[in-house]
Amino acid sequence: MKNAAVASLLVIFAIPLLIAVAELPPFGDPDAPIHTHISARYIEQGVEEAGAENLVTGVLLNYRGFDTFGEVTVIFTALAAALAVLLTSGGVQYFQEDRPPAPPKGADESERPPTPVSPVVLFVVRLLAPFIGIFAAFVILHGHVTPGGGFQGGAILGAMFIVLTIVLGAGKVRPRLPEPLARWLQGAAPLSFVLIGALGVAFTGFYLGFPPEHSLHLVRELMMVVLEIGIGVGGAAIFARIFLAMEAD
Amino acid sequence: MEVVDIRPVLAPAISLVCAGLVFLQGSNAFWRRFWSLSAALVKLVVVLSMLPGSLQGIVYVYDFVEFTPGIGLAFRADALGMFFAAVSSTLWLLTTIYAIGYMKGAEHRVRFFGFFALCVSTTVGIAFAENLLTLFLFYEMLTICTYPLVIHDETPEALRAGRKYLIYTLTGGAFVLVASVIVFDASGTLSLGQPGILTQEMGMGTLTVIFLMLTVGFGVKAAIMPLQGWLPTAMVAPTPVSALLHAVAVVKAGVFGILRTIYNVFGVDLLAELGFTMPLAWLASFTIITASVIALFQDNFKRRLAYSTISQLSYIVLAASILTPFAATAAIAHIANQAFPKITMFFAAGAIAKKTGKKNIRELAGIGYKMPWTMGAFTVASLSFIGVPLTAGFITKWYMSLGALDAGEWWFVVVTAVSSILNAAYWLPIVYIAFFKAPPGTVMHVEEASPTLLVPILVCAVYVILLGATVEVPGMPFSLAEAAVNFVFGM
Amino acid sequence: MIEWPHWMAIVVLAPLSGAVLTPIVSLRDRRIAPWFALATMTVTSVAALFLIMRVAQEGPFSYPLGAWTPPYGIELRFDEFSAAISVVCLVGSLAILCSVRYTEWLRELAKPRIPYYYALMLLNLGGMIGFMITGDLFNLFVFLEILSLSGYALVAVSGERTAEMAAFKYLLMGAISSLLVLFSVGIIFGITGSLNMVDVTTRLASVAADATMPAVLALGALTIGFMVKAAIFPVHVWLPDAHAIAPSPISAVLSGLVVKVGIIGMLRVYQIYYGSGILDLTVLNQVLLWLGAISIVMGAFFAIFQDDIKLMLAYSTISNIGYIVMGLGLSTNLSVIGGAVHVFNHALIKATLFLAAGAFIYRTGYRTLTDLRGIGRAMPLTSIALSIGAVSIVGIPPTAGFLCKWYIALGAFEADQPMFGFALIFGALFIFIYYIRMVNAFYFQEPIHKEVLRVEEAPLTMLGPILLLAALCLIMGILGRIPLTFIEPAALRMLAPLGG
Amino acid sequence: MLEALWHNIDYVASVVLFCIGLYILIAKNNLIKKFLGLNIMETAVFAFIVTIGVIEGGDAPIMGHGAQAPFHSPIPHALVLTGIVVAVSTTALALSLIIRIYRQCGTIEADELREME
Amino acid sequence: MSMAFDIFLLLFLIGTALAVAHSKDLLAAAILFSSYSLVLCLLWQHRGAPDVAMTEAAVGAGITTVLFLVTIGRTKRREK
Repeated sequence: MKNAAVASLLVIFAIPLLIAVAELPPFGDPDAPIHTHISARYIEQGVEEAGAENLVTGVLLNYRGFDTFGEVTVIFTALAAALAVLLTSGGVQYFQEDRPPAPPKGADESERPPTPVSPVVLFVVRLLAPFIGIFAAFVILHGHVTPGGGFQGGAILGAMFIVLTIVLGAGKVRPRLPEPLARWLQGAAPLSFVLIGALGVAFTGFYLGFPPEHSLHLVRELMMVVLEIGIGVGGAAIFARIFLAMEAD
Repeated sequence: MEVVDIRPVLAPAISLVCAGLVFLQGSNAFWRRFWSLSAALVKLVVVLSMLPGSLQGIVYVYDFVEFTPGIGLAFRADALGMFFAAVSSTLWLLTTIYAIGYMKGAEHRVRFFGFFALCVSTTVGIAFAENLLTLFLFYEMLTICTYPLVIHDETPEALRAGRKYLIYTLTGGAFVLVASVIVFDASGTLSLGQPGILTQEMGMGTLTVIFLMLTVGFGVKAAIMPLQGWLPTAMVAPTPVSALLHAVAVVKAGVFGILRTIYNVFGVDLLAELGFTMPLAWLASFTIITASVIALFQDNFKRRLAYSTISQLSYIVLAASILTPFAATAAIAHIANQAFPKITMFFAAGAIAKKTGKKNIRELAGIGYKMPWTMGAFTVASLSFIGVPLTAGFITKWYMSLGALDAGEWWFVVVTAVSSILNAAYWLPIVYIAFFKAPPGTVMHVEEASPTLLVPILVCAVYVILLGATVEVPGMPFSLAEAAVNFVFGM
Repeated sequence: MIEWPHWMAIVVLAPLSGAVLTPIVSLRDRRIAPWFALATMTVTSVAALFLIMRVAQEGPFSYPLGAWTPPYGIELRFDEFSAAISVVCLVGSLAILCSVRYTEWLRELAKPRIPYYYALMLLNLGGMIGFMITGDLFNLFVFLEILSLSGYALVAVSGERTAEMAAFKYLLMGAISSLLVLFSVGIIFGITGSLNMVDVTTRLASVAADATMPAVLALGALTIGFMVKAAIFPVHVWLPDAHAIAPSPISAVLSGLVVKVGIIGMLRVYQIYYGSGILDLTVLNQVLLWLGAISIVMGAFFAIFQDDIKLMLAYSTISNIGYIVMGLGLSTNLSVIGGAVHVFNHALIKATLFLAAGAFIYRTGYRTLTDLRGIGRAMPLTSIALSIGAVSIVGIPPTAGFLCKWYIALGAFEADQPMFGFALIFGALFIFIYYIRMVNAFYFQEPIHKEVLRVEEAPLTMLGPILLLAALCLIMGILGRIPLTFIEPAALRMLAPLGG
Repeated sequence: MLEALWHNIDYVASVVLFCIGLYILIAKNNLIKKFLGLNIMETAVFAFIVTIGVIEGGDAPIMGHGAQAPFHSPIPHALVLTGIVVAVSTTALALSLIIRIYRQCGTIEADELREME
Repeated sequence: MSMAFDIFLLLFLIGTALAVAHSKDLLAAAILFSSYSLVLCLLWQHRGAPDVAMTEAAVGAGITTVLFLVTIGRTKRREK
């Protein structure tokens, strides 16, 4: 009864939405404002100006680099938030002094024997892991030419880590990511933005600027690659940390 | 002539500092008394030091702080304000002396004296407020400062009375604020320094709303019927507080606000054109008569006093609504002429209650023999309310009748006469019971109140006679009232 | 020095990068975290100061990121409304300072969270700063997400069961509102092809003149989205729990600053829509007026019946946001100025109140008025600060709250909506009553718990900020004209297309 | 209007998905389910934004060999990329909270939680 | 571009979304959501947005689903 009421309300709610979208520029219309205004310039001059054949990467890193800085900060926020919610002295912890006086029930999940995994899965995962890693690296590094980039690669890398954790057990994987290293890695993406952005001030006079001159295109390329690596590694570390924190609770 | 002078700020500030010192050092009886008394004295001196200047027509002004053009806190000691301030600060001194005697051995004395000082501070602030905003601010502060005094005993009854008091007066304050906003929106100023800041062009609707809101806002404290509900219940407070509430600070603040509304916000000319004051005059007349009739049936001494207060306050409102110079003189002079007799009575009632524990009138038989001075002073005050010549009350009634006749509203004279009869009907029985209806065998066995109680009573009684008998009472010259009237009527 | 353009970037980057570095620098010793955060906020405050001085001198200015001329890149744009970052810096820094002792209060189990607590605090503040100075719609959304996510987590950081439930409620509503904002950014982008606010304003008038329905939908979605963030009736339901249960320094930040994000967001929406003139906003204004009035009365009404001091303050926030929204809805010069300045003043006042209430809770462990009776004698300075805050929030001259409310009320009469002037003033009356109740309990009622009388005054890191804020409440009251004249050009510019 | 809607079928699908998501969010009691609903709403908005950038007969905005005009607008793609990351961030936090709530209350049904308050 | 294929994808999306709403088993709902994401990524690839499609596949279908699964593992599998 309640559900039906909600559903019928939503149908009423949908009507103004539909009316509004009907007035939007028609689907695929090449004369729509969206194609004639800013995009037009990006498509025309984007490759030279922004220095990436993949225009999406160009937009992400160059034209709207600040958005991307914000975006990596958002994932960092998610990590900080998840840790601030989940961390307890009994849960994810690495330092001796943090141990609680008496461990709570079901504590130290990392020493729990991993769920029995079928040998086939184990084998396949172990076999595939290096390939996934290489693929992730390719996606990250080649993002300005082909589809992909730091986020996608980072997510793949993070996924690889997660799969390994599931299969091998958190106890085995966690020591590979010691706390000091993890804290640097989780901040890699915003920090690389801050550094590269500051470099941009030197080149263009404004934060996050990339040298537009053709003579410096190698520098530009390098800056972008550093950013992509920062995003990728940082993203992977954050996804992995979130997963570990949730898994360990 | 306007002179920039710090004294209009100083006067309220002294009591403020005194309150602070009392809160800080008040647990020590000596310092508490010392600060209270010396502050009262210093303040009286400060206020009186402005008197000679005021009499020569000098107006002391001081802009304390201005937030934006036209909105700020500013002080201005004009004739009307000076009159009110002089009454309050004189009575504060007397009440402080009385309270020291009365509160001996009571609880929460620090709080009591601290807020007592704050109350007077705010009252003088109201007197010297240069604009509606300052007036409103002190008006609200007064509410807050008297609240702890009303609930002093912290009995459930007192707390209930306190809540009722807060609800009534805060709501009233909100009306004043709304009206201030509208006034500012209409005229661009809030100043009370001119004889009227509103003009006819602002539209009948706006003017009506402003008048209604200001009258209701101030009328709550002035206890015009039907807004009087809080006053009788607030009688649970200790007697000095009742005296302060009902004779000096709170109710007078309301009345003073109405005077400011009539004389300085609207101006008599505009009001005469608009004719708003006639309904107010009728309401006041109704209050005078009804409250007197109710007072007739009260047996509790303080309750009878309370209803008498309601009735007397409306005299001021009535006189002010008549809008003639004579009536205006009566209105202003009655601030003092009502305060002194009323405070005498409260002091007497308090002294009796303190001494004998008797709170009802019929228990008072023979008290006149035991406390002759107290009851003598009481008798003088009663005579004043009845309007016997040579007492303060007579002056008011005389001038008001003159004013009413000037305006051709003779029926207000009738109201005055009826009220006098009613006053006689409820005050004289007390005098009669006290002196003549002694139970057989009463001996003259004087147990007079202690000097700290008695001296203020007698001083007040003397003032009652002085106010009626001479024109230039020290500290409260009649000519000051006349100066205020001249300013208001542009004479 | 003032002219140096990069302050604009630093003011956002400093807190955000500081947040990333906080867990790193506190690897060895957690106790470093607050001081590092404070140092970061100091840098931010310096930058903010220069920016505000510059805007006061030369009016709005912009900073093209990546040297792209707008609208091709992202532009940071600093106008008078952006000056709200000043209170973000101030209140934020003071809240961090207060947290130094407050985090000791976290349960032992939650101690490892401390570095992330400060990181989130910095993210929250940095997100707000970014939100207030960005000139790009999508960037606005990104910063909105940073500050919202960190806000949800900060509510839950204490690890109490109720806190986590409140945080989830907050998150659920906040996520929907963010989504609505994103949706309308998408629509606006769809009909104008641009994301830069200035550019959108001009293009809405020219390119999208016939697409009014999408524009209406975008306006509605943006308004609802920001209304959730600002906690206006009827979408206020998340606020009382979240603000009451969060640790007090967080409550100060959430109640003083984060809800204002919704207001700043609405101001931006108004700037765009008034500037383009594509729609007649009378209906929206009327709706806002009513909702504002209901919020005022309802918030104040519920506050009266609360015994929990922080819950009472939370409801009073709803009421005060109602004032601001009413000021916007009236859309007269005076009311908008009053509303915009109340954004500043309310932040100061509410921070004073929450921090002082926090100090009580920290010292006594009690949080209801009944339990805290008599605390005024034990912690006199904190109580005085709280009383000053109470007087200010009611709006009694000469404290900070007065002038704004005066302006808004004046605007109501100017706009011929006297009804709302009444609602405003009688709302203030309600508020007055409950603060009287509070002061009464602190000073005059007999304590229920005798140990309340024996607690010490708040520690210095709490007392200092509290007293500073209380002093500011008074100073801002007396110097109230300065912010009013400061914000005036922005309000006039915003309303200029109305022909007023 | 119906014709316009038929032509803009992607928009319509977005609206429908949005409403389904909202329905799950409001009507379902389980917190995880609610968040699945929110995710569906988010993807609906992303789909909407991607659709805005489509150009008839266009190509992906990647200027490699063999790429030819017209190209889809790259901006919506960048926006949605950011949006997806934001969405996963929100989800991560929400799920962390859900885990904590379950640990403390033993349930994640909204009505049972409300009773516990 | 074939309109029919588009409509098929869109209908599939709506179908999976409804299935998510209907399913009482949270694990099934999460997996359905994952497939929903994958189909969406197919649609986006078809709409010429390979970057978005890739992100949705990795983040939306991958990471999000894993997080949901972990959460379901830590809480309860069945909805009441």
